[in-house]
Amino acid sequence: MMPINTLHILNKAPDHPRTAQCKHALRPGDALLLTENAVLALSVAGGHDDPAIPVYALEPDAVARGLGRSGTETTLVDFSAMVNLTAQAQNVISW
Amino acid sequence: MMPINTLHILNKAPDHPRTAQCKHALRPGDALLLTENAVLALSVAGGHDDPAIPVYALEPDAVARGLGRSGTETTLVDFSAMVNLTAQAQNVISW
Amino acid sequence: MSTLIVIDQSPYGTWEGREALDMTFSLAAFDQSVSLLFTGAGVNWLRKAQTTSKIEQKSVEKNISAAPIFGVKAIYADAKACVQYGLGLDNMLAGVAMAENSAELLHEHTHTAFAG
Amino acid sequence: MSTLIVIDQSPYGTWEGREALDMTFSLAAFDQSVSLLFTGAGVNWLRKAQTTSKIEQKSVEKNISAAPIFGVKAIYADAKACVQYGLGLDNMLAGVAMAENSAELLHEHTHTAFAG
Amino acid sequence: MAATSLQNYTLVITGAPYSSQAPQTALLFARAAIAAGHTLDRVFLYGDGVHLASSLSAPPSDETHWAKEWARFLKDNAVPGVACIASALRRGLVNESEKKRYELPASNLLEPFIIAGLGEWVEGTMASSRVIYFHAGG
Amino acid sequence: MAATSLQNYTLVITGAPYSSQAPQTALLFARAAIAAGHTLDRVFLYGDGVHLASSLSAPPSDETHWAKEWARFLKDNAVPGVACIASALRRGLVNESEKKRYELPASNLLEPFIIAGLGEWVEGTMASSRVIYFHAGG
Repeated sequence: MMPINTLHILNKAPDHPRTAQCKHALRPGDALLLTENAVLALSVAGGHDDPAIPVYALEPDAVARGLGRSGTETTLVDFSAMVNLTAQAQNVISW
Repeated sequence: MMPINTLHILNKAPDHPRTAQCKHALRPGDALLLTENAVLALSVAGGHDDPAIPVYALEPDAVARGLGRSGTETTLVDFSAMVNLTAQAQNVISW
Repeated sequence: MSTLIVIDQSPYGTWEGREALDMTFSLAAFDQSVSLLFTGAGVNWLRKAQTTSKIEQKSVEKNISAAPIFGVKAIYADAKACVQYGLGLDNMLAGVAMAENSAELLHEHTHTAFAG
Repeated sequence: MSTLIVIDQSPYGTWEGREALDMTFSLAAFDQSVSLLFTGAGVNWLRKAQTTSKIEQKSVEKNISAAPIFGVKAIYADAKACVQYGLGLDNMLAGVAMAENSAELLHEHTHTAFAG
Repeated sequence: MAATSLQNYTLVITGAPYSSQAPQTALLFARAAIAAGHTLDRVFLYGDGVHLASSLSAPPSDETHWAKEWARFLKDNAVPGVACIASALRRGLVNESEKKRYELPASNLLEPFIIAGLGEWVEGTMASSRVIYFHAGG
Repeated sequence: MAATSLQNYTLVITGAPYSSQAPQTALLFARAAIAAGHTLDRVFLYGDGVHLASSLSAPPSDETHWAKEWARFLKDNAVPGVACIASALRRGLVNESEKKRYELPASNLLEPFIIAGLGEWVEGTMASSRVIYFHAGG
């Protein structure tokens, strides 16, 4: 995996105001991890804005919401991989 | 006071998704009452869309948030007037 | 009295939608006229193939599918929200009526309760 | 370690902002570097003349004004959010620095905690 | 004029104290309703709102004790206050009989609140002329 | 490779069980962290998160009992679980000594959780290499 500057963990639905704030704060070198209601972004057309930012989604939350198939832009991860992401990132921000 | 068809009570901040839904549901004959965080709409420029809908705001919530002066489009009311509004309206929806 | 229960929050992340379903079934159990409206992020309750074992919650798919049997009058989904979240006839639970202008539903019922 | 506490929720309607202030003062009491960022609807914590007796809550105006005395390094307000909510130098508490691009602040601190 | 006739209210509180403003707004509304001559059929606590009925809340002495204020209001005006049993059990609010039934170490329901099923809410919607919901804001 | 070295985590939970998914996500994360060889310095409950430490929660038998699951995890792995005292007192979560101090009718803190001040959180941020927050979603 690439080194991560800041890992942004987002657990809010796409229509929550903090979602827009989070997307606005992403910088090259950062990564975004969608958890809980935030995985609904997988179902929203055109939801992924910046191809330079790796986007991960927690698979248990995605399949719970009927969104098991990963898009080409988003990597589904389990809790073990989530832990790895937080360990690799220099900073972690929970939105 | 004019008879009210549906009184919409909104207690969410202007950036909450339910605020947009509420505004979309207003019909002629309805009235809107802003309470709690929804009174922040008084500070947002151009927040009032439809002049045909009477807009009220709970004065205790407005002054708590430093917004004591009523705009020309919004009537500040106390809890007694809020009770009157709910009694006069045929239906009440709490958003 | 005719009641509309409105669920506009995503499934599983919060409990409000689940408890609003309980309200709906309770009204139906007392033979009261009650319908459900899913709107906003709430339409995601209606997606097929919710597999919740890994987050240790119960799926509500069966509850919603059983709603008509228990006397719930209608299940509506806001059409615009369905488009936004990529929901169509192919990936939605059966028995759901698309509401092109769901705000009208609020005015057609005498009692509306939102999930939380 | 340098901490940024972010408050993006309106005052008084929820408790998260109030409890995030407690976190801020606690870090300062332990001589840790801590700053506050108010953004989104959270900028409304910074409005002058909050008169809360009629809703039976304590105003936080004094707490925020006293933050520098208690060792809080800086209080930032997101400039765009201030414009949106009609906040300017005339109606804001003193001692607040306008942040034109507040997202940069997140990257300048090693530890960020949001209110709730 | 029929529009201003006296009403019989059911209030439903779904937001918790010290988390949302819902119980506060509801109490100020309830006092104003009684003062205007209206009646309250019942107050129903649902979801996170059940925390309002806790006997163990101990806020700082310079903050309003919303549970006690609500309990006093209910007693003074003989208004039933009902916490939904399903919401309450999940969230750790129990009376003496639930304590025994589920073999729990204590009970924490504040008088005069009682614990009962959603049927109490349904009855409230049928018996009253107005049902007003006090949700968490945000 | 330094980036994948073992970490010492402090977890902060601010969302309540049966209201948010935060305590669930946090527990599944905590289990995975331990399984990968990382350590947990402490788990701090703040705001509505303190409800996770209630000894009186009684969810339906076919639902996960998150308080008990968390308590077992903390015991099995000797991880301190701390509920913030200010958050806890407002929300009606008290231990035996707070019960006596505030003359409350019962206590409802589930072992091995303890109640302590925000200083425990500050210490956690200083002692650990990663602080992860689990907030309520929405």
